[in-house]
Amino acid sequence: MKQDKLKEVAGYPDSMSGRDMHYCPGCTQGIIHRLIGEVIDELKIKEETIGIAPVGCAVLAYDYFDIDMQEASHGRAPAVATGIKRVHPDKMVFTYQGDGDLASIGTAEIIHAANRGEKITTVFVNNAIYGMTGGQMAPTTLLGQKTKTTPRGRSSEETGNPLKVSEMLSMLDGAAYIVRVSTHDLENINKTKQAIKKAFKVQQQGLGFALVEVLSTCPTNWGLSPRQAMEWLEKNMIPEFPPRVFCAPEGVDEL
Amino acid sequence: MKQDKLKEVAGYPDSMSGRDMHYCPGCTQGIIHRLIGEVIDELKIKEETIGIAPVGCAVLAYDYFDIDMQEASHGRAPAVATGIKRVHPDKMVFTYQGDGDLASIGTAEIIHAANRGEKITTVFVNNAIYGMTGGQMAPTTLLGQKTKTTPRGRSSEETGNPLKVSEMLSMLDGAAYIVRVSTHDLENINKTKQAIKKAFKVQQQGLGFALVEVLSTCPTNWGLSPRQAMEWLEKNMIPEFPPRVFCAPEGVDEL
Amino acid sequence: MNKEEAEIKKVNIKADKCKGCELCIEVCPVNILSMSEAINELGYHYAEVDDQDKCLSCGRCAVMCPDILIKVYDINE
Amino acid sequence: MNKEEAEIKKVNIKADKCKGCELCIEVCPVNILSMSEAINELGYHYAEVDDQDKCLSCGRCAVMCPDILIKVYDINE
Amino acid sequence: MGEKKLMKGNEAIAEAAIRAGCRYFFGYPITPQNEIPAYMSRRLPEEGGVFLQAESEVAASNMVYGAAGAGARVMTSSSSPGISLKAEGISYIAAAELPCVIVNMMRGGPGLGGIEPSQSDYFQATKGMAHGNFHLLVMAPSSVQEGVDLMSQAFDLADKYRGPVMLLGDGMIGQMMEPVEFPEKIDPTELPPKEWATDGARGREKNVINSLYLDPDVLENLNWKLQEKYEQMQREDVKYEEYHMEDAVVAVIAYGTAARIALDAVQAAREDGIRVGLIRPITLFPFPEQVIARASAQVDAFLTTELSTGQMVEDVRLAVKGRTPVFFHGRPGGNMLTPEELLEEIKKIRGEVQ
Amino acid sequence: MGEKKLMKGNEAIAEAAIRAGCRYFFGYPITPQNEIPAYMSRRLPEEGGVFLQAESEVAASNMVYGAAGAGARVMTSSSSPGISLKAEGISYIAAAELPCVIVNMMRGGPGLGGIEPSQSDYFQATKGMAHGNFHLLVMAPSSVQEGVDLMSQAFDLADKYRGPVMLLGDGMIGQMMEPVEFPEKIDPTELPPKEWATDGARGREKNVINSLYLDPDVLENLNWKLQEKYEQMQREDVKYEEYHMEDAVVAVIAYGTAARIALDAVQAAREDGIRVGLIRPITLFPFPEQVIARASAQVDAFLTTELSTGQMVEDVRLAVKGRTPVFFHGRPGGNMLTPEELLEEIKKIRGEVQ
Amino acid sequence: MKKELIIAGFGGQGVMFMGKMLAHSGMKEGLEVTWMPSYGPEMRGGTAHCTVKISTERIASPFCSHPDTLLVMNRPSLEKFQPRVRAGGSMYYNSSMIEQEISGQEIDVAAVPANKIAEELGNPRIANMVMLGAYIAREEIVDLMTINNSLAAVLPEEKHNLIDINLEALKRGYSLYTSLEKS
Amino acid sequence: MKKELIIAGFGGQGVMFMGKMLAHSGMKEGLEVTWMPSYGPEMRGGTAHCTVKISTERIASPFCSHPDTLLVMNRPSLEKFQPRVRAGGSMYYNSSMIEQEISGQEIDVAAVPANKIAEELGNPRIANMVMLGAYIAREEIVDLMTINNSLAAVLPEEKHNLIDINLEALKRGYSLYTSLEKS
Ligand SMILES: Cc1ncc(C[n+]2csc(CCOP(=O)(O)OP(=O)(O)O)c2C)c(N)n1
Ligand SMILES: Cc1ncc(C[n+]2csc(CCOP(=O)(O)OP(=O)(O)O)c2C)c(N)n1
Ligand code: SF4
Ligand code: SF4
Ligand code: SF4
Ligand code: SF4
Ligand code: SF4
Ligand code: SF4
Ligand SMILES: [Mg+2]
Ligand SMILES: [Mg+2]
Repeated sequence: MKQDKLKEVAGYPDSMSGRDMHYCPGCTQGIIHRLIGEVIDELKIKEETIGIAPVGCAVLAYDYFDIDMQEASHGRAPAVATGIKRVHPDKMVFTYQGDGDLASIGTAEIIHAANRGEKITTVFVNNAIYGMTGGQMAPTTLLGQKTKTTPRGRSSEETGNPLKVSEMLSMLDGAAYIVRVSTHDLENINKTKQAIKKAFKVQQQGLGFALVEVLSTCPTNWGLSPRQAMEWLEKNMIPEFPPRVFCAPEGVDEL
Repeated sequence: MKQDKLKEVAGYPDSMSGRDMHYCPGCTQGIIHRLIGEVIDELKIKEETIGIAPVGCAVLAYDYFDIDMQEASHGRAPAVATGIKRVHPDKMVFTYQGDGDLASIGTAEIIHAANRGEKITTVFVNNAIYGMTGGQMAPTTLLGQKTKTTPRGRSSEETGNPLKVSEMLSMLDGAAYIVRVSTHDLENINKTKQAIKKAFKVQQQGLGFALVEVLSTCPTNWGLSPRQAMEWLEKNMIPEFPPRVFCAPEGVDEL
Repeated sequence: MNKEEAEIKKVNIKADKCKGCELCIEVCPVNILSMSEAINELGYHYAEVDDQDKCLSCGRCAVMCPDILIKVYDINE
Repeated sequence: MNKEEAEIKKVNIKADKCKGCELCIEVCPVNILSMSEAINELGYHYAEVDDQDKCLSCGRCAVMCPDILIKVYDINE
Repeated sequence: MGEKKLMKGNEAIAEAAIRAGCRYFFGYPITPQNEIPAYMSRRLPEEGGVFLQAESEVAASNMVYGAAGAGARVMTSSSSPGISLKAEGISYIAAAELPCVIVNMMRGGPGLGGIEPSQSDYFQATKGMAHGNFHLLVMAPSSVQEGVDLMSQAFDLADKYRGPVMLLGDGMIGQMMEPVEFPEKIDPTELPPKEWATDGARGREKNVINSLYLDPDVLENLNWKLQEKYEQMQREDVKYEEYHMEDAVVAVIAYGTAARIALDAVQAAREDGIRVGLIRPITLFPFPEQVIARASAQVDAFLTTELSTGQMVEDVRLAVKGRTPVFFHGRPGGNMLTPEELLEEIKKIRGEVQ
Repeated sequence: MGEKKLMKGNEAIAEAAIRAGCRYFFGYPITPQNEIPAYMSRRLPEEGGVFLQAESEVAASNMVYGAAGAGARVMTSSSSPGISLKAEGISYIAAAELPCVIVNMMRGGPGLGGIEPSQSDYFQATKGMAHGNFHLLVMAPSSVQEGVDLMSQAFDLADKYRGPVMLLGDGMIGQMMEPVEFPEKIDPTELPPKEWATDGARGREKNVINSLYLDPDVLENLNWKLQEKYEQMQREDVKYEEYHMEDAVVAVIAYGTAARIALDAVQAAREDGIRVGLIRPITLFPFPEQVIARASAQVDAFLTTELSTGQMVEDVRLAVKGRTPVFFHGRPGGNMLTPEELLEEIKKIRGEVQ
Repeated sequence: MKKELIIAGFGGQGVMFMGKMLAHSGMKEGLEVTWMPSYGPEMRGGTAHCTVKISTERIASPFCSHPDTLLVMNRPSLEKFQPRVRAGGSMYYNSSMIEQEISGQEIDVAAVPANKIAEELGNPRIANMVMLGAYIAREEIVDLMTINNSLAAVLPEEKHNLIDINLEALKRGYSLYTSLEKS
Repeated sequence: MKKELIIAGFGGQGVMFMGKMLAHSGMKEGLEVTWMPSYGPEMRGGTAHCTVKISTERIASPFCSHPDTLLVMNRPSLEKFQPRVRAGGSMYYNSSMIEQEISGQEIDVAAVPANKIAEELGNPRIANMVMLGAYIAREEIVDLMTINNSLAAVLPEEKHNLIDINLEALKRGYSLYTSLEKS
């Protein structure tokens, strides 16, 4: 019995490039990438999907997926996606964006893409911090959380409370599917994959804008080990950002 | 009995400048200006209020109020207000913004000012159109409404549905008082004044961000007479944008 | 129209600034406002008070005027 | 450690790419993964399979690895 | 070419874009170019294209980036403050080497300024549009017909150089009506395919549209490659027009709106017997430096005139290299130059250099 | 002046701003200047000031507008793409004549580019920052100590001219550590009051901060007024440094980071017996055109060197007016110039002009 | 031949349209033409004007500080533009809205009761065509027939029902001078 | 005197800190110093390095393509930087992590078992101080005492509890060469 005749139960997605990812040890962004890759494989849309990488730790995402990609300027991925989707309405277009990218500088772009019901899919990685630039406050930073720009911990009085992106977007008519999931354990990782898959299907069926908010770790800038980061996420982020389906089109469960 | 001994039951607010306003005949923006002027008079805050004019038909608002004013770049009035308020936390700061200014180009700024609970007051004039530039679609333009950039009427499929700003902002923790009012008749005008007054009081008491969405007419770009415009507002805008208090701090009614 | 200048005016409208929107006309409970035949410097027919005496000093016209052109006095105070 | 190269590997970990996050270790239901003493080229202790035989081919380790370094095969199919 | 039509510049330019195969427009309203989006919103759907009013200029320029990267003929238009907001996006477009057309109908600045014709965005258009070593190919029409003609070429030039092309006008070009004739319509589906575009990697290697280069060597190469394009533009695509230069001893240099006025002044001066000519740069980048350098051997003085405090005059000076005096006369901020004041300047200069 | 401290340029510059009375900082993270906001977020509250991370660079520059208009000493900092996003706001700040300080720690562009030291935003900083006829006063430190010194003056200059002042550096200045000494702290409450600021019109006429001028005459006057300020800057506030220029026959011209490297090359050339000097512009706007014009009578050639494809070289050429050959050597995009390659250039030029 | 006109009035008086009609007719007669409007917020509630140039030669600047002809529909515009008319030029003013007798120094002045005639025709909005008719009758820049034909081209489709009444107004304005002068 | 060093290793090995310690000590001894880090995303998971210059003269460029000294903590950094060391220069390598014997062409090479000693002291994170101690012992650029004093200035407050162990590591590194060479 030869190794290469065995059935692979877990492996490397076809729609990823095989390049080593630059993420820090234990950063769950790598997991999220793989899930997207698997969904693209399973939906057989590798040759009809165009991805948009953000400015953020995932800036090099264009290197990791083996599909057509555009690298957007910081926060503007939804606008770039809109430009692409309007030119190729029959293609699948997705953005991958961090919480600084989507919820701070790119607030207007995501809200208007959602409100237009732009037929795109957004994977929104909420790690409560600016990873790439070395750990500044994000709109989703928790109260009391210390970051490079909240050295005394985030204070509601000075900077407000963590911004609830999914809650807010789900109010918009154009938002067809808005869901929050997490990556802090296997069960949640599996749910994340299902959510991403649905979000792509919603696009395939032209139902409107779909967004999956994924809670993710940043061991490096949280100053924790990867395992501790998983625990921190569960203990601190889950209560503030409870995973939930905020809105879904009729029959999305059967998709 | 001499004329000047009579009691004035309705007159010209002290905190306005007396300059002729450039608004089109029957445009209710003039009414909104007067209401703000009266509120400033009544609260006796003329010498401690700093206003921010938008880019929009109200761009010249700095000429009409007899108080310190700054003219902001298009959509950024909340950022300008933030800059001022952080320097003068003891002063009253308000922005006056149109629906293009606040709900389109300035989406990020208003959302983040609200989320920070920035202690400012915003008067948001929703006239379902870009007045100043000659009648293009606003985010609040109604479905089917013809504008310069929706010559066939606004279509949900292409541009989404009218954006519900107050509904959206009221979701944010920092938003203390969010209310929608109208100017299409005397009763509603009076309610508008009360709402503006409360919104200033909320700021005075440091309770957080306050916004009054005021439905307003644009006879010129709607292509209607001032009277018809009032009716159109009542008939078409009120159902889409129902006047309501979306959120209010405890005890705001007693303010 | 007023019969003579000395007469007390409860409602004062700046006719030269009036933009003829007609919004004041409509809200007067006693229907004493109307639009002029003539055109002012701005090119508009302007609002006029037909009969000051009938005025209730209710101030509704003033609340409605978008250009803040109307002053209303209460003769009874 | 595997006894010889020819042996069947249900779990394959790219040791040279491993960043030593230890996330795979924790999720293995049969506790057959552990961290190496040695350091790889990247400077990390890497994950190793202690006993391939015990592996259930459940794939949990692979689902957890952020760097997609783990392949799992099912020997029973 | 068909029948002559009397059209507003903005509308004529929009129609010319459609005839050149442009099918996508992303923009945000601003005076004095509002007739362009208005026209596009009417016409593009008729041609199977898409008009979308973006939420802001920032979004608009990034939509253009996306659509251009996806292989479309796409454009946006705005006016001064709106162009400033597009700056970052334009830098990305240039860096990712994406063809597109950007119209700037300038207005008086800085800040909110005014809306009258102005030429005070010359520096921005030709030099410092945004961060990084890049330029746009910039063309400045001075009549509605020329607006149409340049727009017809703009998309081809954008494709030729894989980069952004700017049409630089102001309220004069945008708002005035003149008779125009249009070229035949191009069918955009018959244009050469863009092998590099992101349209789903069907049966081919993936394409990436990007401007991040963490390896300094790669980034340096990109910079020099862009530089080579600009040199090629200088060799192949300089456009200008000369009037009465044959025997001129004074050369007025002006583009766009100022050139229209300057021409009146030149004609008046000729009537007064002064041998003055006009050089009108049509491309501002690449700048017609050689024709000006050549002229500097012929004339006794240059008079650069702009609706600004003096911007293009620097490029004139760079071309002249001190060989001949270069004078400047400008009216910034919305006040119009008049032929009379220019005539006076010409006479003064004639006196000074004689 | 106190004891010497070893500090990162970014932090030293931030501390210098605080000592100069700056109490308000609005900014948005971006490499390689993140130590500035980080430092400010720690230190400003200690001084009774406010640090606020804005939602974007666009918002940040408009917060600065508001705070400056309200009379505060206020600053922001960013790097290339972020500065492009601030462009519109900066144009408003200039038009409304508001004093403030803007730091640009440049990185390689265009687009997202890279994060290594670069000088490719020279055009943007000195000429085409945004729409309209305006400039910033731009200063480029080439050591951490100089960063501190220039920052100390920046707020005063901003007040003097009622306009934006830019400190232009890059990752070298921002990231490196050098020993620094600081000047004494200024108490911002003791600065002369700003009569024009909006702080509530208590017992006085209202103040308006504005940049809209619908009357072209008023807008034109503003434009000329700004122009006068720029001329005053040229008369009063040009800064530069010269090294070994006494007997130089070749002058290298470089600023900031490139000047540090050029100095190594100049010293090496001197060791080889080549009479070469260095002129280092410290203010880039106003540009030290007179010192360069004077030098053009002395030297046989100029070599301008920049971490760009050639931007400041235009200002050098404008100053030299063709009197002396001006050569250029640049490395754009993140690769560092080396003293070795510059030495070679110097030798080549020496050969050519002899 | 070279004519430089300013046409001015209130926003709603159709002065832009007058200018377009004239420019279009000039074009149709093979002449060079430019039409340049005032634009932007100043139009809101204020006065509007446009500049029209018609020439047998290429037209350099489309702007005009000193027109040779002024067609003026209301008093504020008259006050603003009359002083700018070139010596030897002419001014046509809407005498229905500018009541005092106007006389020009060094310019030729014609009073046209444009609104009065328009109201006789039952629509004050066509006073502009009365004025235009009067102007071309008196100065013969373009043919009445060309102007009449331009109506269909310049009026937007949805207003083509107004062609007849506009024709009528043009004729009434035109006959003002053709009859007057021929008498 | 003029020294140009590159100090390189993995992100977590404290190479930036080594450079800062050296620069700070140079400053304290009245010398001109510059410290220039590599920065940005490349640090993520990759190698990190800094350049330190120490001189009796004003320092022009803080960059350095060809150092005279390389302190190198791991193999990838060794591969990257060794070829850049100037002829006649020297290299100190962490022999605990770079196992093969390294020899330099035209450069002087010293093997420092930095991690081994650090582990003996119970904390692999202080291998950097072992290396630094060894370097200053062998080249006498700055005094050990100055280096020791710099610890309190360069370590952030919250890490001052680590001063002692760092001192120990410095000493161990230092004695490596003082004893070695004196033997
Ligand atoms: C216009 C602009 N502003 C700022 C930056 C710097 N920047 C790069 S990534 C980033 C934020 C990263 O945070 P986030 O979006 O949460 O992504 P993460 O790294 O956490 O995945 C910032 C501010 C930039 N590149 N461009
Ligand atoms: C950056 C920028 N973009 C666009 C404009 C043009 N502009 C001026 S006002 C306006 C919108 C006006 O609409 P709204 O905000 O609804 O105000 P309204 O006029 O209806 O009161 C626009 C797009 C501008 N001045 N600056
Ligand atoms: S910095 Fe944080 S988000 Fe970025 S790769 Fe590292 S752990 Fe992940
Ligand atoms: S355009 Fe509309 S909103 Fe603006 S002043 Fe006129 S009526 Fe009012
Ligand atoms: S005050 Fe009242 S009654 Fe008097 S005119 Fe006005 S609306 Fe009529
Ligand atoms: S409401 Fe005011 S503007 Fe309107 S008609 Fe009456 S007085 Fe005139
Ligand atoms: S596949 Fe399952 S049993 Fe096997 S090593 Fe991985 S986690 Fe353990
Ligand atoms: S999860 Fe992956 S990277 Fe982490 S220790 Fe296991 S194999 Fe290594
Ligand atoms: Mg993040
Ligand atoms: Mg509006």
